[in-house]
Amino acid sequence: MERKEMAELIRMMKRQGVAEFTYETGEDGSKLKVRFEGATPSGYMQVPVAAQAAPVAAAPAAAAKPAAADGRVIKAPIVGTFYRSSSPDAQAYVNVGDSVRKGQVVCIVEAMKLMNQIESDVDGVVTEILIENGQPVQFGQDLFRLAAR
Amino acid sequence: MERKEMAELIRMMKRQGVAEFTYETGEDGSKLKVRFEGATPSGYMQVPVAAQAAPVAAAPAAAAKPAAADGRVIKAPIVGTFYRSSSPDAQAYVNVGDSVRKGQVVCIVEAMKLMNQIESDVDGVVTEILIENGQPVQFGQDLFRLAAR
Amino acid sequence: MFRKILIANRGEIAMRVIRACRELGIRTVAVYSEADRQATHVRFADESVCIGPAQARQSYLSLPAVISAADITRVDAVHPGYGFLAENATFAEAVNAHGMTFIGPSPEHLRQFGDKLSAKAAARAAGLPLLAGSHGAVEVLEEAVEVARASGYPLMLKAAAGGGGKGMRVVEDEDTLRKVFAITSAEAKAAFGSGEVFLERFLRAPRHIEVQFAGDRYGAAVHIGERDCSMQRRHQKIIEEAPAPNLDEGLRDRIRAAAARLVASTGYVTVGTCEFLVQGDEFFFLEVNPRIQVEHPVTEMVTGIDLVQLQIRLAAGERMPFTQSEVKLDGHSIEVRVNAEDPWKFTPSPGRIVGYHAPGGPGVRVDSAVHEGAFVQPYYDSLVAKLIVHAPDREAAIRKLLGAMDEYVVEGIRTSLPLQKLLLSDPAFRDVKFHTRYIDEWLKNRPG
Amino acid sequence: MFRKILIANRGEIAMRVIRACRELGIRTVAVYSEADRQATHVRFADESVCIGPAQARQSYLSLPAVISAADITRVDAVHPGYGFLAENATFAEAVNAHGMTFIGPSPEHLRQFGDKLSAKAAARAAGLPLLAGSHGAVEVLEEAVEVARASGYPLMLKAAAGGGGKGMRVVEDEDTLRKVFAITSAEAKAAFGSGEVFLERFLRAPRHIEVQFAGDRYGAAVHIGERDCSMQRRHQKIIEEAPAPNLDEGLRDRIRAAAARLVASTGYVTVGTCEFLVQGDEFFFLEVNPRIQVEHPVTEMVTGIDLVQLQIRLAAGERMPFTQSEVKLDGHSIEVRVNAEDPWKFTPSPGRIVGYHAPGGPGVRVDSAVHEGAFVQPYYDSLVAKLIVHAPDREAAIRKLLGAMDEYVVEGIRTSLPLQKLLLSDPAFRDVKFHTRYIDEWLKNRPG
Repeated sequence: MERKEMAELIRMMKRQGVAEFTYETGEDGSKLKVRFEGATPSGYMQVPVAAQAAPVAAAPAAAAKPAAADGRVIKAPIVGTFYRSSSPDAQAYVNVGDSVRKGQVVCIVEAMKLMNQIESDVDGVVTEILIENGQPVQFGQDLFRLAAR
Repeated sequence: MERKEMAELIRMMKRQGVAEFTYETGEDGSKLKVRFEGATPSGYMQVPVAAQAAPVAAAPAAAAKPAAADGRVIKAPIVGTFYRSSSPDAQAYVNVGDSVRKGQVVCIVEAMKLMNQIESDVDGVVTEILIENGQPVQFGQDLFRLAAR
Repeated sequence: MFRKILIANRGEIAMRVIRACRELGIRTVAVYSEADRQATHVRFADESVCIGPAQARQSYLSLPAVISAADITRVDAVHPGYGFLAENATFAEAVNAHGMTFIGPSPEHLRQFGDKLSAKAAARAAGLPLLAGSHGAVEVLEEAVEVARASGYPLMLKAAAGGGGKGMRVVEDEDTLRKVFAITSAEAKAAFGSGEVFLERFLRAPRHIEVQFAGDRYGAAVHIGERDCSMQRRHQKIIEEAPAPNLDEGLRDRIRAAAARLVASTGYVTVGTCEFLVQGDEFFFLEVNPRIQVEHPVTEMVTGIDLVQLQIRLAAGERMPFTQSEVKLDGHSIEVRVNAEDPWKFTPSPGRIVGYHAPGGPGVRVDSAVHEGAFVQPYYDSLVAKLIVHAPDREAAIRKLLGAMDEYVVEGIRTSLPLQKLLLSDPAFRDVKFHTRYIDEWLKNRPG
Repeated sequence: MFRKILIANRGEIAMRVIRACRELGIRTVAVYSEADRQATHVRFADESVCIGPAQARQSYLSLPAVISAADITRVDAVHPGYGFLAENATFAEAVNAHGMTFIGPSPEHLRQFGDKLSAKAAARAAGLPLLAGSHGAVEVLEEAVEVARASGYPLMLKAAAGGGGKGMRVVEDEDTLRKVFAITSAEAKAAFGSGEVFLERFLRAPRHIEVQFAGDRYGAAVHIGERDCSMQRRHQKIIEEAPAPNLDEGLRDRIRAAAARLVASTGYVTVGTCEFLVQGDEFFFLEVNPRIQVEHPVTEMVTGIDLVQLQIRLAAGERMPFTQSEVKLDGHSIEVRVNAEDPWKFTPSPGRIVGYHAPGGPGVRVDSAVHEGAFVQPYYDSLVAKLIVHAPDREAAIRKLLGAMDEYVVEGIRTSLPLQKLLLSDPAFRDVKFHTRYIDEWLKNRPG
């Protein structure tokens, strides 16, 4: 990544109200990690599009209604690539049979090369993982099926 | 009317199986009356398009069904100009209040300058004449409303 | 110019004439059968008259009904469209006899070109090449055998009064000729009322190329380019294009000039088409269509000339508005006929259209009389719409047409589009390796 | 050439791009909001991705959503259409940063022409005439008064960051200027984030004439004729035509040449439009639209050039496929925008289309993304279709358009068509006696 591109990317993120982000490109193996002043420090990556995902967060719950018959569903709040773990060699956030609490990170959706941690908006037990690791997901697509505990 | 036109008209009528016809034109005041060999002589004008009107004759009865609620209707079996009498100074074939029998001539519809006598296909008493003398009528248009005797 | 025109037709061609009239400032009268009360052409004409029941014989084909409708609406001209009464000389005469103008050639020209033998005589007189053969009725078998010996086999034995591919039989040798001669004549008599037959050279893989032409009352006679309509299923054109692709330029010029010569020598007025068969570097007069044709839009797209407006102007006695050298062709145009029929079995598929999306965008033209909710009647022609594209070249036109066909959604009835999509992608079509029997052979050899 | 393109838009322009791509052999990816799941552009693209909820801010305007959709579908270029992200330099940069091509000018050109003052600076550098005025931000009142004295009244006081008719105020004399200067600046700051204002000469009855242009990476810079878009309601174009009627030929040439000069001097690549105000024999640079415009079809109809295909080719690095002298205009074209709105109150009219019949026939083009049963969303632009006609001359084009509008049936929602029908029949339109404020004045004086 060129210096100019990098600078522009940072300016854009700043404008978007991003607190922290990580950028890796396979092209030249470069990796960029930035945290903006005033952002809450944390031991793990932030959800950089939180500001955009936030108003959408309510959607899965509402949209899940039709699927309510056979359990709750966690939907993708953004479009991107689905990952079950924070990195290729890390453990999956959740597996079938795991209990999940509202607010718990269940997967990553990579969008614009940013790793967005997706939090569950319901409590329950994971009964099915509806998509393969590394596959593209659309906005509103079903990711996990859950049953009430 | 020119000789050539006249000849062609006659040839055409022959081909159409016309028995007898009267042709008048306001243009030059000419009048043409022809009866073909083998045609039934009669004291009044034939219905020249009888061959065409015949298969249609059943239609008014069928089409009249929707109007059946408020009586029977005689519809125009051909498109043309509606006349209540055989000539401007003749009496009207029927008036409101008259009894009409199936097969009785109720009006003329002039088509292709031929005077087509229209016969009623029902019995009844004329309750309403739905169109003014000399006005154009379309195929299937309501002409007379009748009540059962 | 006319003040008001009655359109003695229905469907897309009635809409086409309405559009032309509107642009010429002429009022329109639609006629319709009882089945067509809700039809599109009725909705968009200025006036309309119901002329009879659904059966065409008693409505659109009824001479008294149509003439009476014209009488009561006081029009000053009648446009017959194509089909129905368009080539009926008696109808044209009746229109004229009632003081109105028939928008088409004279009754004499309709008769001249309505009969295969007199049409051929006119073509021969104008110096157009004809297929070798009897050039007239053959009365007896021995005369036929003699003609055949002079022309060579294979030959086509044809009913003089036939048409549309009916009343024709290929004869490969003298034995066969001796066997079928009497039968063919008897069949012709039964089917067309005349037992007259004639013989002509049979071409195994000809292309159908037709030239659009026009003439005025003052002797102008021009051609307006040619169309290739070789893509036929059982003699029914289903894909048409202009100009004819891969045609030797010298041959193209000779074919065009031949058509213009025929117009000039016969004094034909209004628009028409001269059809030819082309094989190798030879071309042969086939017939004249003395009316507007279904496939006229492809010519309009490449020339920018509105043929229906031109037809009306010429019928009204105007002079030809352009000279031969002003007719310029630009780009390539292809039309597919959207027929309401099973694309493989070719059985008609009338019914209600429950889903409809017509393609659009640049270079895409749709001539139709349908819409969502429209009912495709079982009584009439199965042609419900024509999809026409125009692009800078033939390859681009094929791509545009394939895209537009993908966008063309017609639900509730079956259409011919799936067949045409396959044909447009067929290498023989793309490489112009087709002829008038190509589709029939292709269908026969199709797996499944 | 690109293999696959993502179309970051919806509606008729998404369909337009799909059609262009199909003809270029490029696969397409549609993006859509949850509300647009059933939309036409989704049905006809090769692939599609849901990118967010109905609100445009979270879907079509969401930079991360669109870029991610492009990433997961592995496209090699993004077409932004018009509106949404089309002029967003940051978006263009992000597209480029992700290794894809933004189908439009460079981010630098988007910035240069996105800002009124830098756009004017570029125009001045290319020798284009500008309206007299401050030619840059005026900081304080006294400076404004001085500029005004030099330019003369009436003047327009404008927010530098404004647009689409917003942030503008006409100033008739110095007293008024003194009264409104501070307010306008404060309003501009509140509305657009920047309080910068500038002054320029105010034209009472100008025509809006814009020149379509194109540039390639190798220095080619051509104009593709002009359009007249003076028929505006509150600065929104509703009828557009090409070429501009009743324009002095010398003036026409100067305006066209000016636009081409601007392209050459800025090194602009792909297609764009240079907008001018024209009054009497003077013309003045207004702004550049660095994208494809809603009204591009009228130029396509008279030149035969597919502007969207051209845009894609130039973005892919191809050379300009024609020279300036090869750009030829033929006939006249007019477009009306079919907006889903009350034709008199201009309130949006979203909802389900329950009856639909689009016009057809020769010279009629419909660019739309609707059909019977389609739902016109309340979330987005009210433009549902564009009706474009092409005819040999302006009179014929008006007649054709009026006829086509009569055929255009849209039931279930209200459309702007009744207003446009009246305007097309208005003598001022027919006689080209209109200007950019004509419709607003006409509406004000309309009885009832």
